[in-house]
Formats: sequence, C-alpha cells, structure tokens
Amino acid sequence: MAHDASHADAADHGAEHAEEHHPQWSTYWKVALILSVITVVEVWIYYTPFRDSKLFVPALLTMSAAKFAIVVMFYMHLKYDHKLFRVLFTGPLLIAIGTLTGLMFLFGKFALHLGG
Amino acid sequence: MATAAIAESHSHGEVSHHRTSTGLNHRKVAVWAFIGSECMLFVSLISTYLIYKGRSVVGPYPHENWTDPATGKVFKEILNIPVTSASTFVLLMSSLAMVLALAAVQNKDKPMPTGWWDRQLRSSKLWLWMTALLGTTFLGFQAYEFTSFVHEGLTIRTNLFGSSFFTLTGFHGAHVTVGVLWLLALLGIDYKRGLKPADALNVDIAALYWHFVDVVWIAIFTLIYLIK
Amino acid sequence: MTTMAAPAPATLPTTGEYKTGIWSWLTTVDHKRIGILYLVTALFFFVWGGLEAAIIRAQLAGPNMGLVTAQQYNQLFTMHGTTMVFLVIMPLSSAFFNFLIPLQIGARDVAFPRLNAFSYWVFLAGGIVVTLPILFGMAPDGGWFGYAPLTTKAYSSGYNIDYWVLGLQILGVASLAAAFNFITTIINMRAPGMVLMRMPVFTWMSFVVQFLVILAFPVITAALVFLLFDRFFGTNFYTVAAGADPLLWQHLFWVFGHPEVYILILPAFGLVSEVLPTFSRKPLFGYPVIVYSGILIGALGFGVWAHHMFSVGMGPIADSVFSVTTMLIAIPTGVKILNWVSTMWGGQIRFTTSMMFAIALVAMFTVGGISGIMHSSAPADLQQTDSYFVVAHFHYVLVGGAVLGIMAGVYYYFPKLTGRMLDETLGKWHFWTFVIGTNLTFFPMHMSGLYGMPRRIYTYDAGQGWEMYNLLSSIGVIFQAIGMTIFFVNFIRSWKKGAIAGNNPWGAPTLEWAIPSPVPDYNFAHIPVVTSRYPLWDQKAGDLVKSEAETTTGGRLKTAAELGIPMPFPTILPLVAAVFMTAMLCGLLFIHAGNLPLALGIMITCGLGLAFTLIKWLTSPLE
Amino acid sequence: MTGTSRLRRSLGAATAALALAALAACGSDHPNSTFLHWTEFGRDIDFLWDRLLGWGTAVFVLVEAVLVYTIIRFRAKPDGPTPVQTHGNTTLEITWTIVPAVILVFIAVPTVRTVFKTQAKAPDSALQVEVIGHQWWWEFKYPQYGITTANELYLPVGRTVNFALKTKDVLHSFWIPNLGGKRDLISNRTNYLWFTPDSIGAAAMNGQCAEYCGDSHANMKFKVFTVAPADFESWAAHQKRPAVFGVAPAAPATPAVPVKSAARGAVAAAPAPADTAPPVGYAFPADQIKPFWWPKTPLPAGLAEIPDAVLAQGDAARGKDTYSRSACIGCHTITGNPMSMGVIGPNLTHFGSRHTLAAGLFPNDAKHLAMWIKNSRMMKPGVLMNTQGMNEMDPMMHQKVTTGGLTDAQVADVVAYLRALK
Repeated sequence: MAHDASHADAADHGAEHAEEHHPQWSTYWKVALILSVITVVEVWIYYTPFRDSKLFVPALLTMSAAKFAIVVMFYMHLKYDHKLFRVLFTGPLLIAIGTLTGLMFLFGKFALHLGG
Repeated sequence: MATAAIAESHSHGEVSHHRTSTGLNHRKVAVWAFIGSECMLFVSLISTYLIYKGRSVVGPYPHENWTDPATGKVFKEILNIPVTSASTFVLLMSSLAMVLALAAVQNKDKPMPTGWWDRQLRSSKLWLWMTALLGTTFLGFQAYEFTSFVHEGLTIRTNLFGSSFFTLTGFHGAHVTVGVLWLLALLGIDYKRGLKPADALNVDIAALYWHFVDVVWIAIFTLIYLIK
Repeated sequence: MTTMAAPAPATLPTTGEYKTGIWSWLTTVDHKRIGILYLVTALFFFVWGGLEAAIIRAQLAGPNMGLVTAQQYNQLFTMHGTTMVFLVIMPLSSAFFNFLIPLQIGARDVAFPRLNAFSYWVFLAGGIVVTLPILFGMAPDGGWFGYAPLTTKAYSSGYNIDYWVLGLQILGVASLAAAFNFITTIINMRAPGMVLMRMPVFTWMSFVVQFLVILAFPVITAALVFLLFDRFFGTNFYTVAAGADPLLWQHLFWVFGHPEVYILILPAFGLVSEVLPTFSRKPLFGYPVIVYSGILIGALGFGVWAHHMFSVGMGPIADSVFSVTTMLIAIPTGVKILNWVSTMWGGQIRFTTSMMFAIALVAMFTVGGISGIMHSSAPADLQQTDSYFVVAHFHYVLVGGAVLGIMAGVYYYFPKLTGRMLDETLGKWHFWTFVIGTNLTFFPMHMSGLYGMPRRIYTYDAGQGWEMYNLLSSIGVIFQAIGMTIFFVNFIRSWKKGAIAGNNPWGAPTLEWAIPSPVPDYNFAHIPVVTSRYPLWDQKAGDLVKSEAETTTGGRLKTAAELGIPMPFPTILPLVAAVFMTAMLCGLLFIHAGNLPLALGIMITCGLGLAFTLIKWLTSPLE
Repeated sequence: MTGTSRLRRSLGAATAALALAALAACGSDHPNSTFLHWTEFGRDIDFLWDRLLGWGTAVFVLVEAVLVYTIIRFRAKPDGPTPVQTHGNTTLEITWTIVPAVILVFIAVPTVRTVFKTQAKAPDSALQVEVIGHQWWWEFKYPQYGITTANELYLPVGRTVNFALKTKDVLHSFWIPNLGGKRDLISNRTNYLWFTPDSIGAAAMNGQCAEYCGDSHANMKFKVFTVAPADFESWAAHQKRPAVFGVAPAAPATPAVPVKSAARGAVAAAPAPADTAPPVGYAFPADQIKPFWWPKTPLPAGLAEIPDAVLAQGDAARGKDTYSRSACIGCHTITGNPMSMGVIGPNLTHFGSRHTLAAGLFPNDAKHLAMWIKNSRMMKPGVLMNTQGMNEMDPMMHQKVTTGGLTDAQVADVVAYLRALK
C-alpha cells in the first residue's frame, strides 16, 4: 500500500528495491512506540539508585545510540534507501565519533593516566 | 548553505532531461552530504560542552548545587530533567508526524480509504501542521528553559557551563527554527496548489533535515542532561 | 592517438552568443567563467600575499633591521599566511574544480550552478573583509592559527582580530557551499560509462578534498563561533579568568587545520597526475593505488591533528599515538611519489613547461614530505616546532607541492581555458627562476631553524649564526618575484596573443580535450559515452563527440539554442545574497564599536534582504 | 655518541653533496645550535634526529636519483615509438608500500621509547624552577631556595632541573635550543620539562620564547648560565637575601660590557659604587661570556640619550628615594625596600647582578637602563611599563608624560640605585 513515488522522476532508476521494502504506516507507529519506551526508561533510571552504578553511563549511551540508529534507519529510511546515502552519512558520522572520542581522551575525560 | 542548496530547486531535479548517473536527485545527495557535515558541527559543540564540564570556576552548575562564597546565596542544580524529558518526547513525536506527512504526500493519488482514521492519515496538511506545532512546542520549552535559567542566575556570560550550554542548545534551537520555517513553506505550497506525489521529494528532503535535528537532540539529551 | 595529430585550427571557435561585458560576469552561472573568476581573483591575492612575504623577507634580510615595526610585521606574517592559505591556494584549486570537474566527467555544468556563483561571491567578499584592513594598519595580527587567549579581547582589544574571525567565517561558508555542490556534481553528473574508477585522478582528488572540506570546516566554524561570541557577546570560551582551556582552541583549530593541509595539496596531486601521463605518453602507473592512497591520506588526515601540538604537553600516550599515525600517512604519500616516477619510466617524456613544473613537484614535495617525517617524531619535533625548520617544511609542501602543481595545471589547462597557448620560452624562464628562487628561499630556513631561530620574530640579533641563511632566503625571494613577474607577463600576453591551441594541443587522453578550446558554454554538444579511463587514447573520436558538421554552422560553433540544449539563466541573485550575508555578519563590528542599535539595524536589514533574495532565488526558474 | 657522530659524518657528507656544501662552508658559528649533547634530553633528541636525518637522506637520495635517471633516460626522441602502455605492477607497488612501513618502524620504536622516557616524572632530588611567562618577560622562581628573579636563569651543572611552566597571560614557549626541546606555557595549566646539564661546564647561552605571544614576541628572550654547583649555591644564597643597598662587588662581576651597540657606539660602563658592604654572591663573570651572547639591539631613533655627565652625577641614595616615591613601586618588588611590593613587573631585588635588561634585549649598563626608564615603550614595542621620562611622548598613549615624570637627573639617580642592587 505504501508506494514510494519519490523515485518516479529518476528516469533511469530501477525502482525495484524501493517498491519491495518500503516501511508501512504501522512500522512508523511501532518505531515511535519503541522510541518513547526507551526515553521513558532513560529518564526512569535517572531517578533510581542505578544512577550511581558504573553501568549507568554505558547504559544511557547504548539506549541513546539505539534511538539514534532507529530514527536514522526507519524515519530517515536509510535502511531502505540507496547505499550511497548510507556511505554519505556513516562515513562522516564515524569520523565525527572518532574526533569526539579523541578529544575526550585528550582532555582526560576518560581518565587514562599513565606515566607523565 | 542548506537553504541555498535547496534553493537550487524546483525546476532542476524534476526536469526529465536531467538524467543523473546514480538515478538519485541532486538535492537529496546534497542534503545527505550536508547532514554529514552537520555531524561534525554538532560534535564540535558537544565536545566543547563536555570538555568544559566541571571546569567552571563559578556556578550555577548543571547537576550540583552551588553556594556563592561571596554572597552565601545557594544556586540549585540547574538542569530541569522533567521539563526536558517532556520536550524530548515532543520532538520525538514530531518525527513521527513528519514521516506520516511524507507518507501522506506519497500516497496522494491512491484511492481515498473509507475509514475516518485512514483518511486522516492521508492528510498532508494535518501532519505537516502537527510537525510544525510539535517543533514550535519544543522551541517553547526551550524558551521557557532559557528564561528560567536566566532568572536563576545563569546566562551565556556567567561561566564556562553557561557559554557552552547556551551555544550548543541555542544552535540546536536555531536548527529547529529553520526546520519549522521550512515546514511552513511546504504548508504554503500545500494550501496554494496541493502537494502531490511528484512533490514527495521536497517533503522527503525537509523530513531528512527534520529527523537529523531530532537525532542530534537524542544525543544532546543523553550526553548533556542525563549524564552527570 | 586519434586526436593527437589533429591540426590546430587557425582561428578560435566562437559560439556567436557568448555574452561579454561586466554585467555578464556579475550574473554568470557558467562554471567555466566562475572558474576564471576564481583564477584571476586568486592570482591577484597571490601578488598581494607575495608582496607581504617580500616585505617580511626584506625586514629579515639582516639582523636588527627597522623596515617595519613589530606590530606591522605581526600583521604581515598573519596576513601572509591567511592570504596564501585561504585566498590563494584554496581558490586556485577552486578555479580548477570549477573549470575542470564538469569537463572531466562529461557534464554540462555543476549540479547547482547558482549556488556555485554564490560560493565565488562569498569567497570574494570574505577575502575583502580579511585583507582590506591592512591598508589601514588594522589587519589581523594573531597569526594564521590565531591561538587563544592572544586573540581574545583581553589581549587583542582592537578590531584586527574581528576582521579575521568574520573573514574566515565568511570564507568557510564559501568553501562549504562549493563542496556540497561538487560532491553532488561528481556523484550525480558523470557521463554514461564514467564509472568512479574511470574518473580522471584530478576529479578523484577533488572529490576527496570536498569531503575534507565538509568535515573539517564545521569544526573551525564552531571554534570561530566561540571566539566570535567571546569577542562580541562576552562569553567565556577562551576567557582565562573563567577557567577556559586554551587547548580547546588549539585542538579544534587543528582538527580543521590538518585536513586543511590536504585540502591544499591534494588538488595539486590531482593536477600532476593528469600532466605526467600526457607528457610521458603513458597511462598513470597504478591508477587504483593512486586513488586509494588519496582516499587514505584524506581519511588518516583526521587522525593526526595533534602532531601540531607536541610542545603543549599532551602526555606521552597522546604524543606517541599521534607520532605513529602521522608516520602512517607517509606510506600512501610515498606510494604516490613512486607511482608518479614509474609513470614516467619507460615513457616518451616531453619537457613542456607544464611537465617541468610537475616533475619539480615530485622532486620538491619529497623534501617537504621527508621533513614532515622528521616532525612526526614527537621528541625531535620539540626542537623543530615553532622554529624556522617548520617554516621550511610547510613551504616545501605548499610552494614545492601545491603551488608547483597548480602552475603545472595552469600551463596545461590555459589552452582549454582561453583557446591559446602560454608562451613556452617565457614559461621556461618562469620555471627556472621560480624553482631556483623557491629552493634558495626555503632550503636555508631548515638550517636557521635547526640553529635555533624561532619563527614569527620581527627581528633577530646579530651574531646568532643566522645572518647568512636569512640573507640567502631573502635573495631567493627576488628570484621568485622575477619568476612570477615573467609568469604574469606571459599570462596576460598569451590570453590575447598566444598561439591558437585547438582542441587537444598536448595529445592528452581525458574527456575535456575532446571539445573545442575555449569550451563552448554548453561544454558537450552531446554527452559522450565513456568506455575507457583514457577515452581519447582508447576510443574513437566519433564515439565521444559529434562530427564537426553537426556542431558547426557557417564556420562557427552552433549555439546552445541551435543545438537544443537548455542553459541556466544568468542571475544577479547569488551576488546580491553574498553581499547581504557579508554585510549582515559585518554588522557585528558595530557591537565592538559600542553601537548596539546600529549593529542590530544593519544585521536585521541585511538579514531581511538575504531572506528576500533567497526567496526570489528559490522561486525563479533555473533555466 | 661516537657511533652516531660517525653516522652523522657520513650523512653530513652526503647532504653536503646535495647543495649544503656552500652553506656549511660559509656558516661559521652556530651559538644556538639544537644539535648539542649538553643534557641527556639533548642527546635523546639528537639520537632521534640522527635516525631521521639518516633515513630521510637515504630516501631523498634514492627518490631524486631515480627521478633524475628517469627523466634523462626516457626523454622523448624524435619519432620515438608509442611507449608500452603499462598500467601498474602489483609486486612493485606492494614493495614500495611495505619498505617505507618497515623504515618507519625503525623511527617509530625509538620515538615512542623517547617520548615515555623524557616525559617520565622528574627525580625528586631535582632542582625545582618555576617558570612564569609574562608579555614579554620571564619570571623564574626557585621554591627550594625562596628566590624570585627574572630573565636570567642559573642552573647548576650535573643536577637535574625540573621546570614547572606557567603563564600569567597568553601562551608562551620555553626554549633553550642548546639544552633541548621546547615546552609551551599554557594558561590555566602547568607543564613540566626536565633535563640535566651534565656535559657542559660553566657556559652562557640563549633562551627565547618560541610561541607567538603578541607585539614583542621577538623580544621575549632570556639568558641561561650553567655554573659549577658551588657557584650556584653562592649565587642562590645571595639572591635569597634582601637587597642590600650599596653593596660592593666581590668579584669583577660588573658588566663591563665588551661589545659595541650596533647603533650608538660604545656602551658606557657605569661607575661602581665604592662601598664596603657585605660581599655579594657569585655572578657569572662577564668576561667569560662570548660576544654572540651580548645583546646588540639598536637604540630607537628619536629617543634622546641621557648624557654620560648626567649619569655620572646619579646618586644611589637619592635614587632610592625617587624610586620609592615613583610609579615604579606599583609594579616592581625589591625585597628589602618596604615601599616596593608590586608584582606585575619583574622582581628587581638583585637587579644589579644581572647582565641584561628588558628580557635579554639590552645589556644592563647605565646608558641602556637610563633610556629604558625614560621611555621603555620606545625601547621595546608594546611593553606594559609606562613611559617615565618627563616630557617624553608615550608611543602607546600618544601623549606626553607630565605629572609624575622623571627628569634626566632623577633617572640618573634611579639608575644608580638599581645598579647598586647587586
């Protein structure tokens, strides 16, 4: 039922994969539900003693990454779209995450103190 | 630049004599490249916030109370998690509205279903309005947050936390504002001549931008608000 | 070999309706004309930045000289660096991106022609904002990497740094807009059969560079936004008293700054990768390796930034990691050098001026690359960084690499640009004086640096063992100046009077040489179908271009209209948008002047003007 | 060390053949050389440098030789055949990917080892020196001795010195090329650098700021003396004491400056006070300092000198009075002078024992000191210290000094006072 018309203008483009795998309305609702649940869990654990656990930050980062990935894959339909877009997005994203990680190390945010 | 790239618009991508080597639309390629670039912008802003976290010489602080040694005045931890959780939820729901708007435009020429709810799902105007309103609500939350912080004694000039916090969230807010204006422009077209499946690409591109601004907030909410 | 022997026509082809006059240049959206605008503007700034360098070298020719004051000197070296990086080498590369990319991939234009014009006008505006103040003695004086907190208002209370921050921010917009444009162009507008691994290496390197731009410039944008907010709105990003960490600026700057080095050098690598095969009459040796090493250099370029900061005390782990990643970059770079030499090996080398510049790049970049390895060793770098040794190093990279490569490109593509040849005799004079001058200027700097001379000093004392090296460097500048003067004479004369070039004067293999010189506004009368990496060597001419009978009428080339090719309309809107945007940002200067209402008035007025222009732009048809 | 110098010799020969010959022949003396082996830090760096230069030269020679051979051997011949259209050679390309990688291992391993070695914690017995950068001068503190001084650094031979590097304003970089690499002074951070001057006797050398820090970056130098341990203790013991007004020199330490000012001819030596107070401590003997070391900065045009006759009239006691009532005390400390407690400018307690003034910019003699006091802003661009001479034009404020200005005679008195602070 969901038909991707956005490819109609692309003259020499085979519309085959877009036809088959495009998400349904129901997918969008399910995704919204999952996103909401994760957000609720995130806020909930913020108010529990788990907040002082060593696993708190990793847990939050994992949930946040999951939300990030779900939105990108389903709402930005990167899961279904041309693989070029995946490259255009994940390449820069990886460099960005690498830079963030590098900076955190350099400013001692990961507390890796050896020597000096 | 995004707007300028988008401004290379209507007659270009859709004109049939312009074949493209990948079959992809120019503007959509450009917007994905733009989003990749924005990743680096927000990573710079987020990194700066995180680097400066805990380094302010005076309060108020995000997660701790602070007593001004000069006046003895106590400043409470300033981040308001319940309010921000609500605004985060609003922004997430706006993304849902946005995909529904896109789906509605893509399916404009299908026979109209009979069920009331299914008919609502076909209304691009409804979902575009919904997205814009949810986006505006998010901005309202942010305006509330900013003004209450100022009342509590935190401005962009107060300390490192203030400078990096307001700049980061302010840049995000500016992106949401651009997104809302973009949605209003699409609504203007919808009212003037109706968005058709051939316009789906225009909505698609706006949606990509909108969702990206949403995922940035997902990162900000966790990294800035929830992690101490 | 099909086109190699084609006799040059006696006259230049004309299309009849190619518009001339100032207005046609202000409104042009033709990538070739925009390329020419970039070229001419960048060459103008080359003279400007060169004069700054000449004054610097005159001041340093001997010890304790008093030609300029300390403050003037500090402005001169800041502006020399800023000018050469942002207003000379980058836009010279942009000139080639604009002119060449569509031609090399068989396209009629870039993906967003009006955005392309906008990029140029924004670049020009940013260039004016950052360079003009030197005429009033108010030029930026914080060094080209503008380390905080020296650049904060507490230590630089004048307007000098304001112009730098605003100018760089504006130039960043130009680079980003252009990069999105070229990424889209290369991905989307290749001719049928022009798969990625058939693309000319220049286009490949340009493709990598555009990604470096879109990933590196946002970082400097953020860093500059912080500085701008600090200076105009009183934020604390670099305020020492508020607990700021000056290393924040340094890290953000070099996260941008190191990829920027590759933004400067890779286009030149691309150009010599075109020149060397043509004049050796051999395909590029190891094309895939050259391409992959270019990508690898670009990607690794994001993991080495802190090697500019070995003296700041990052700790042994960071120093070691960045030392090793920096050394890794030497591998793909070395591979490129050896592949270029192997391209010439076994060939029939023709020593045109273009080829000589390309060979000189291989020879001289090697020196810069080796001194780069010397910096990569963190403890050794502690004796080298911020000394003249590092000045020698990056001039070997940027002059011995980027400028020589671009010069090879200018001599190579001038015929395609203008339809006429640059004079080869003057070219040889240019080559020898410039290359000798370059070595004479920069090689002694290795020595003065290793013998303890720090960089960025406006004067030095007698008896420190530096006099002779400095004198040699200063004499070298005279040679460079003579060389560039010869070049400009040649450039201007040949534009009007040079020998007629014909389609393919060099017997080159790539697509741009299949069409007339100068290139008609529609580029390709029909879009070619490509089946080879070297179509003009491997394919029949008839497969690539229409016959002369089909494309000419009455002794002239047919117009786009006659051929039924839709062309984008010229428009002034990109220029207007660029002016509004620049004026809007410059309104901030009145905040510094203490006149908030005027600042707001200017910014709101220009902001509305910009919005109105963009709406007009958005709603007017492209073609 | 012998092994490396043999390596260096052979490589030096190769390099000379590559166009250095002319340069090396002309270059006679390099007093600020970075190749010296005077500290373990310097030796470690030079060890790496030898490897870098060796491999670098080898690669350079190889690449350029192949390049030159190629362009000569394969130059186009008339009617030459179309060359064989080779597209590459996988074996070759893999080879020249792996070979550089292997060479890099030989550089990377000692690099990493040296990084960790030189950045380890300094031994606890080290002499602690706190270095504080200011625009544009250096403050040196010896916390173990309770000494604060400026612009001249005394280091005992054979003892590890650990510098704690800080800055009061913008970034600077602490560099003594003869002794080893540089380290930056970063606002809101403390950096450390340590080494042991163990292979050099008493020597005077240069240090300088290596990070651009504004107007007078070029003029932010400092002077370094390596001295025998006993001499260091003598120097330190005296520097710790409050200024004793009117102290006579024990040794011929008076800077009888043996050089000529490039611009103004001979530099006048000031009359030494003929008092007989307690002896001063060790100061590096001026006559053992090589000519390169003495600043030859020209005097600014348009700044009137104070005649020698007026300077000769300077009286230290009057000068103390004038000094103690002038603006000087707002910025300078002289321990022993209770009026002089300022901390913005250099500590002047034993100013007379220093050989240079204005961060190594001028020799510390009466003439230069007088002109410095009169109009320091003409002597050194951008300095914070106000112009003090009566009716002098302050080049930064663009106005003449009137109230509070010092006449030439008063300047001469202050000069006499400051120079008496041995």
